Amino acid sequence: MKKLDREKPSTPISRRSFIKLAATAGAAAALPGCEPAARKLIPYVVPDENVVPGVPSFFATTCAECPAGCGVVARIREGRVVKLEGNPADPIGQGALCARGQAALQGLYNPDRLAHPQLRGSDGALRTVSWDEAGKMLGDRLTAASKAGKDRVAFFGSPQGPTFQKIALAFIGAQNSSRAIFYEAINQEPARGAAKTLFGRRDLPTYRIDQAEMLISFGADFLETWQSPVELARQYSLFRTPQNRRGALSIGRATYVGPRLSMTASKCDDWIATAPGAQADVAWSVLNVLVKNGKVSPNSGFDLAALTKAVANFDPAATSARTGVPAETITALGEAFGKADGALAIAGTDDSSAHLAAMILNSVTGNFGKTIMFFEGSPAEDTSTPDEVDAAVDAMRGGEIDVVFIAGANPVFTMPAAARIAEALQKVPFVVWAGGVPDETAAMASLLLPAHHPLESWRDTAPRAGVRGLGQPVMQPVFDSRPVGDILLAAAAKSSSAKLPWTTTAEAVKAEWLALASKAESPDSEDFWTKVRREGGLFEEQHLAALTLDTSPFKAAVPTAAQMQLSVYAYPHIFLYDGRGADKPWLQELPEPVTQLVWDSWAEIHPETARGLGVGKDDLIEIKTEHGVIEAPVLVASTVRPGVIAVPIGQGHRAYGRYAKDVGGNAWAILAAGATYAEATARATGTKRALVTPLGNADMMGRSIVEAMSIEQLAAGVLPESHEEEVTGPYEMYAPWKYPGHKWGMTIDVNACTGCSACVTACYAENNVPTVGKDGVDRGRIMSWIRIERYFPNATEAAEAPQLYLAPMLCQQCDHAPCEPVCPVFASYHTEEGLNGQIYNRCVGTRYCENNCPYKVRRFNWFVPEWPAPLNLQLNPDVTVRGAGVMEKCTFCVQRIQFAELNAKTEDRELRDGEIVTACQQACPTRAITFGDSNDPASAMMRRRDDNKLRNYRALEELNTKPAITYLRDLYREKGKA
Amino acid sequence: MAAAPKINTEPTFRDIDRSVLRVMEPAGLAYWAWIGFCFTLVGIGAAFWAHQIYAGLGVTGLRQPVMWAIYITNFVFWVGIAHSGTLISAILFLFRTKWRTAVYRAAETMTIFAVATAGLFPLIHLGRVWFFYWLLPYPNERYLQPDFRSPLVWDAFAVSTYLTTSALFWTMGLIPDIANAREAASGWRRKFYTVLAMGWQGTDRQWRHYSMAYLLLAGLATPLVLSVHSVVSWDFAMAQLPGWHSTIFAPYFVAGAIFSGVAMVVTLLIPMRRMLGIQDLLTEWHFDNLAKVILLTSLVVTYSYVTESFMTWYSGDPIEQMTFHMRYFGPWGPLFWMMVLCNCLIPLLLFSPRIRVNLVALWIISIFINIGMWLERFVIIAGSLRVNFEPSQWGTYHVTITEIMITVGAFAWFLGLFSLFSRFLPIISMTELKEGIVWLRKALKMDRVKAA
Amino acid sequence: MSAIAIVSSFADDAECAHAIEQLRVAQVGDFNTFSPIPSHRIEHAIGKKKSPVRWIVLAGGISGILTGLAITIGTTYEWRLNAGGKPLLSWPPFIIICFELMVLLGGISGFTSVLALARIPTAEIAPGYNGRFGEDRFGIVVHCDEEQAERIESMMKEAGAEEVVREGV
Amino acid sequence: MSSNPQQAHHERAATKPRPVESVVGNTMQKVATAMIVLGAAEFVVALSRGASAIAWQAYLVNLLFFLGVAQGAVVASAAFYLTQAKWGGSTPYRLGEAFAPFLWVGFFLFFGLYFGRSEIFPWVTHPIPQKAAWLNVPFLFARDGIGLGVMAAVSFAFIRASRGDDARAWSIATDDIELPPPSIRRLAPLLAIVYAVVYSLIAFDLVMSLAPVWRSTLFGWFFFAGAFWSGLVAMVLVATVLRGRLGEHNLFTNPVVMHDYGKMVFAFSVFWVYLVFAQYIVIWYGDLPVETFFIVQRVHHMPWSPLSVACVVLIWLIPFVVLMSVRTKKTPAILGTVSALGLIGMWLERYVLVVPSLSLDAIPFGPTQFFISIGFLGAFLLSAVPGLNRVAQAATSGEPVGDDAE
Repeated sequence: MKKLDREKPSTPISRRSFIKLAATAGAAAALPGCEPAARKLIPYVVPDENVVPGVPSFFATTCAECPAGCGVVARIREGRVVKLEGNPADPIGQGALCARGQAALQGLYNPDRLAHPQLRGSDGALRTVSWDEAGKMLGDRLTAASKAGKDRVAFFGSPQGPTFQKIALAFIGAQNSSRAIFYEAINQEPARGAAKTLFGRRDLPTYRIDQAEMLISFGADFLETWQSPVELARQYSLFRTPQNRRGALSIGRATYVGPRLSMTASKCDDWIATAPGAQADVAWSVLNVLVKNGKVSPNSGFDLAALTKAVANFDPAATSARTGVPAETITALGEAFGKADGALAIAGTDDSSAHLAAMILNSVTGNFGKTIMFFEGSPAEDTSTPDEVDAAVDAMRGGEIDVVFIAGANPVFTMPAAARIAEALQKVPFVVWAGGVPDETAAMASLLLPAHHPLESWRDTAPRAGVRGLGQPVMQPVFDSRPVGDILLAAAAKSSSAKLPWTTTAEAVKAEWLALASKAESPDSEDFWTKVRREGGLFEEQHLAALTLDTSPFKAAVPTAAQMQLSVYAYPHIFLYDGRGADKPWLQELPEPVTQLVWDSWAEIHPETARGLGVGKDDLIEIKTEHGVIEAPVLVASTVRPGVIAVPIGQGHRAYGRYAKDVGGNAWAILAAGATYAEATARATGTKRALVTPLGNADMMGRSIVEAMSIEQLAAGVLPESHEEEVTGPYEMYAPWKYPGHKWGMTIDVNACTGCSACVTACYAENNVPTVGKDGVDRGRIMSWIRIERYFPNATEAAEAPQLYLAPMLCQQCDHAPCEPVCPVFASYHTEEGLNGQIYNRCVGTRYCENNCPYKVRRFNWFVPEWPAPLNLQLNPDVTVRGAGVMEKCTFCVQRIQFAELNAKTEDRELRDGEIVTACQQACPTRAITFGDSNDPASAMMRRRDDNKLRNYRALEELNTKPAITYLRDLYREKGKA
Repeated sequence: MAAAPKINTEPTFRDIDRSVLRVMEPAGLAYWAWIGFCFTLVGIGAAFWAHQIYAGLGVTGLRQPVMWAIYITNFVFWVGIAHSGTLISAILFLFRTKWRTAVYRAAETMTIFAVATAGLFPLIHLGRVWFFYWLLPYPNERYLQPDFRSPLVWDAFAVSTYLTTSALFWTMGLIPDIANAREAASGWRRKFYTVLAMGWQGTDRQWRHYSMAYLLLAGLATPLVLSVHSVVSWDFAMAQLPGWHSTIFAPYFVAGAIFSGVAMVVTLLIPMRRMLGIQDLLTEWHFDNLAKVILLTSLVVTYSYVTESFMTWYSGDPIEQMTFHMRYFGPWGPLFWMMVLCNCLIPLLLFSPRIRVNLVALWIISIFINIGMWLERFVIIAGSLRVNFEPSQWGTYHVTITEIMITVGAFAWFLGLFSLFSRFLPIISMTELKEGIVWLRKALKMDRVKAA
Repeated sequence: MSAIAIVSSFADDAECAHAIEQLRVAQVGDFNTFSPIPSHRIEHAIGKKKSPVRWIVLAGGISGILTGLAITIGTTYEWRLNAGGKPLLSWPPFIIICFELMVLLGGISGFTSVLALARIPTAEIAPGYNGRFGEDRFGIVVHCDEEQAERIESMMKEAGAEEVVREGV
Repeated sequence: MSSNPQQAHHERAATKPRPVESVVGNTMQKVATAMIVLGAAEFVVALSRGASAIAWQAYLVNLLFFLGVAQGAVVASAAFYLTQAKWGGSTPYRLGEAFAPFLWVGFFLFFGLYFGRSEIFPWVTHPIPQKAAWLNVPFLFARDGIGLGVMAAVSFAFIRASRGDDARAWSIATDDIELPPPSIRRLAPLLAIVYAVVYSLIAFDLVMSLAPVWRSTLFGWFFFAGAFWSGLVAMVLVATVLRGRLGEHNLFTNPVVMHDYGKMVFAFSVFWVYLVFAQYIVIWYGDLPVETFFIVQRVHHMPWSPLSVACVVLIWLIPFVVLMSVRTKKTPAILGTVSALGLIGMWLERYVLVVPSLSLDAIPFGPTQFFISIGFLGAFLLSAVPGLNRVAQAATSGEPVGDDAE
């Protein structure tokens, strides 16, 4: 610890240095991290040698918010983690981190986390018990259970990485049982199933969208929640970047087939609206077209006859008749797919038939190894199969289980009603729950144990072949909690005589990794250990696996989806995922990109259907399937196919802390096991619940806020014509100001922006932006400094415009800022470096600046902002917390600029381009945002402008505000062009 | 020749003094009840303000993007009310208009209290009112000064100048009259007036300097009136916001101010002359002339509405056109049309001389105008903010109880102060009325003017 | 000085003025007048120069403008802050400030100069003052000695004085 | 004064105007005619020499200016009635109405613009779709033609009433608070209202539309306030000139009258600069290109900026500084000079408003424009002759003057 202490960071920015740093810090935290100590604030009278006040340190770790397993770097100030950012060394996140990943902080500091072990008395009331008491009781119960017979103890939890799984298995083994269930509500079982049928392997392929020229997504929201959104978004942005393909400047062509215009769909060229479940039909039909057109590559190893037979009843016409998708659309799709030099089809539905079709599409067009690949030594499957899960649940229901230990999963919430898990758990005499914020499952547990947040514990991930992420504690525990692994090991040790390989998680993880060391043939294991902690994992070369095709599936014809009058389609909320995001105010207040709704769940219904049902906006309707019933307010929108009610998954908690409890309805409750849709009936309840959105008007009215041009125009080098009357001759009222030093500016590529809102969350975290709650948003007091503008193209543009206009809107730092001169007290003024400064403690709150801001990006503190403890521990010490009556706004993260300039000064050198990275820029998965010095033509930011001259535009330029932000126009493909 | 409206030329100087001084005799219970009522409301308003300061502006209905609404509307409304006072007392004085003499004291008093009321609102609407003095330049160790480029600073200067100057003007006018009151009064009142009269005796030396200074103050007050409401209008016109940014605002707001102000004078005087029994001093003739001023300014205001609308249409600028479209046909359209009715159509009745001298009709019309002019400011201020450059940020505003109670309190504050004054100081200038009478008698070819 | 004050009251400023002219012709004693309203006739009759108040107000106004220039330009250069790219010396706004200050100081100087020149506030009551003079009578008080008294009294009566009273001082 | 005023009125009313003995007659008529010929000739030459653009600019500028003067003066006369001005007997009214005949001249000259439309209106050659509904040749000439026609008609109706015995009698009946005769009470306000409307139209159509992108809501107001002032100073100039030529017993020798004129010149010049400032500061602050370019190109841009400054100096600064004191107001020589300069300033203002839109980088002032202006001046003077004689007569008729002055 002391040894490593010397490698103190100089600057957090350059990748190499902070990874180095991550290691030191990691090591530093190693010890305090794993002992179950109560929260300690560091007293500076006895300084901790790892903590220099005012200087941040960085820890590399991994994200546990979804199975994608992105690498994370945690920024620590004075012993508290204040921000999470992507780990550049990690091939998955590549330095970016989605909104959910960043919001993990609010899980860590959640005020509703379980503070002490609690035991449920016979009266059902909970009482706090000591760890010893809890441990003893658990031990006794386990001993009893394992004595009672085989398989009477079960572990039920999310797969928390290979090492943890080993621990869990060891624990279960020690209990004379084999029931270890690793459960993910949102899993890839159908995909695995397809892989199994076709290639006899259950692992997931790796995709390379950026290697493709054409992409068809059969309902896979790969920019939101499907598999690895950050990684895929990055690939997609490259795929959509204009480049020369066969002599012509073009962008990748993407088509989305599914019931709802998701954010992902909105970034595709075309959205083919199908009923849920009909995607497979279309997929097979596309394959049919390929087969007909003889596009099946001879060396793909398929038996053409079988194939032809398999797709026989998927002639476009037939499919069209079933799905309502025009035959010519399907044909065109098939032809394009066949022609494309590099194509990729992916499926995100719950029926493996679609996955199979997609995989065959990729296979017959010879795209395996190019746009989609299986690698050697892919990690063993991590989740249990549905059958295993069902078996376990049945066992519980059958009273065959005495003790079930639940950790990291919330089956009562996420398991479809069909599984009747609640009923099953009631049959289990002793349910142990270990976790953070007590959820629906905890409500049924007899013993509640506060578990470490992933950011407090040692862990590892194996998202895919060649990628092992190493998670290390980034700070001392906030509450009196313990790592789940330690609890299991301790319990096992108490309850059985079985010899356990390790006693703590920390030990286990280290042991596992040192074992890897030998594979990684690094002689000195300690060096290796330091290296992997520094880089946040082990990232190795990957080797293509040899695939053996099994063509048996084509013996039988493929079934087609049933027709439904009215169906409900449940999709994971981009921010709440399977529901685990709901306890984080940042995520609750983040407008869902397409609907722009917050703090609620809703029923998205097409105007026609709504008319049919006789319901309108905000009408609370009851949606009923054979599995269950939920209520949701209606959102009438043409972003969903007629006959479909789209409902987001993730809300509707009845526990899970103050932010999640009683918000919206739980979509899981109306689904069959493993299904994403069901036939439904809907009726108006007669009551209303206003859906809340910060959005005023959805029509941009042709104003130059978000601009787009077609790739054809770009190729031809012509600008979209403007309707503005031209002013001829001189018109500048004032002489331009000089900016001798730096002049900060930003370039934002609207084409790259997907709307994922990672930038927004990053801004909340970095700048201590408060959340205001549902009512606050409703009263127009949302505080976000940066927002995602969402506009629907109006009728006249619709034919030629992108599906949606999406672009980040933040303070434009105008040179002729209308907000500045109207401030009577110079609280708003222009700095020598071209920033639109806002001096909080000078502001008297006249609010004239906001009145005069054309972009409406200033935010007023209507009340004193509040962060219920310990959420306040997350506050960034570098940024003032604003009080009531003060105007605030984006400052291009002036604190980061200062920090970098200071470093440059102390190191007596010029500031390097790219040394300053704003929070929003850092978070962006698609690198849509570039920040830099506009006085330096060589800066990446300026080069990006110059390289895309034709796409440059400034928001509301006609107002002559001279923004420091230049946008690059969104690109779309003129309809009907291949 | 046309018959002019009735003028009372009977009163002698003594009658004038009598009828004016009679008003100042000790008041009855009803009066004190009224005063009590007013200041209770003021108290309630103050309480709500206190809570707003404590809790934050969130207790108002203000929001993104409607950052200004009722408070600023009240501010502009009251500043506007103030203007007629100075117009009548200063500008008409320069024009040597005779009918002003009987009404100017009341009008000027209204000015003082209207400005005093208006002045509250910029404070009330501040996010951090305890730092209001940062808007004024004062030496401080941080060398921080206001930005003189900000319209709000011009406002601070203009309004405080206006308050000071008109207060001085008003005080000067009062001195000789108070001296009169001193002679008439007895007991503590006599002492009271003796102090206020500052030993005025109407000697030639006093009159000589007095008249000159009075003339000059009038000369200063005249451009001041133009400037003050122009500056107020520039609080909006300086912005780029469609619906605010318009060159016509300055003269248009000045006209509107005088329009609403004179209407308010009428609203106050018609009942007052009855209650205070000064009908023989405030005659049809006076109201006829006030009505003419209302009519003129109403026409100017109408001209401005039309020009603005035309120019928006002519400009072909879709953003500006959208703002005006929403102003006419948006959810707040009814407010706009109500405003047109009150400010443009109803005043046209005043073309009829008969209505001009029908005090009941005139009074009702003046009420409509007060409402209409308040609505005008609201439509311009809040209405334009609702619909801005950034459609995604449009949002509507709903008033809250806090704003209502503070507004009510402010109206009570004004009425209370005005009522107090009307009983304790001469509500009509005896001196000038005497001068006026002298002139009238001459004008009407009465035999050699005898004061008695 | 003189022992007697002759107080004569008139109902009309014309007569009063006439009397004053005669007094000035006759060059007897010194006198001052009281009147309920400012009267040009009387002022003419007395024939003093125009009041210097106007110069004081002018001075006040000019000093106001200068103050305005001083604070606007001064504070701007104290901290050369860029607000919205507007020039440091933004004349249009500065003109407004200067104008307001001109009016302010002009007005204040006007008011104060009246107080100073008209000798108010004052506690002393000029000899011969009478409430009626504030109401509806114009009065002339002549200070003279015994022998002139008769003559002046008759002069006043001829001029149309309603009553002439002799007051010892 | 007479013991029985009523009777006195009738006596005065009875005295009919004596036949015009040319106080300002023959010589002026000759000179004026000569000027017209000069101007017309130069205009024709210019057109034939292909300098038509310059010729038409001059034509427009002068049309705007002289129409403004003539109309402004009539409106001033109406304004006197509305404020029941009695300080000059009937003379100020006659003086205001003196230039009226030019209204008809101007009315016809306006249609002359039709032949120069493509030289003057950029939107004729490059039509603007958004504004086509308003900016199209037939509609423009129709509405403005009708406007000017109505304007002239109302003006003459008003003048007839004003020259009537009642009005005259009222105007010279001193010490009277009776209202003017009914015809006047109807026509004077009507005239004022029509003036505001029509001259706003003229401002938008004949000045603003030359820079079709530009707009300023105050512009119409600014334009007719300027015209009003130009009419006023023209009257004052004439008054100061006539003063010397009408023998010692004419109204204009009365310092009180001069003082009143002086006050008006002073007041409305201040009002003009107020309107200038009101527009300038809003546009300066707003910083919107569609507005700023018009100002920038005139005020900040060579070669025009000196001319713009000159306008402010001539129309505001000089009158303001000079006429501040009572004495100067009462000194005809000074008052006259100020007015003359004011007139020049006003002409310059119209010039600066119009021409830069058509020629940004050079001041195309040469003999052509000079002589055309001369021609217009000639026409103006010629049409003013009979009116001026009426003035002379009224001024010398020894009417009593209201004593409410001072």
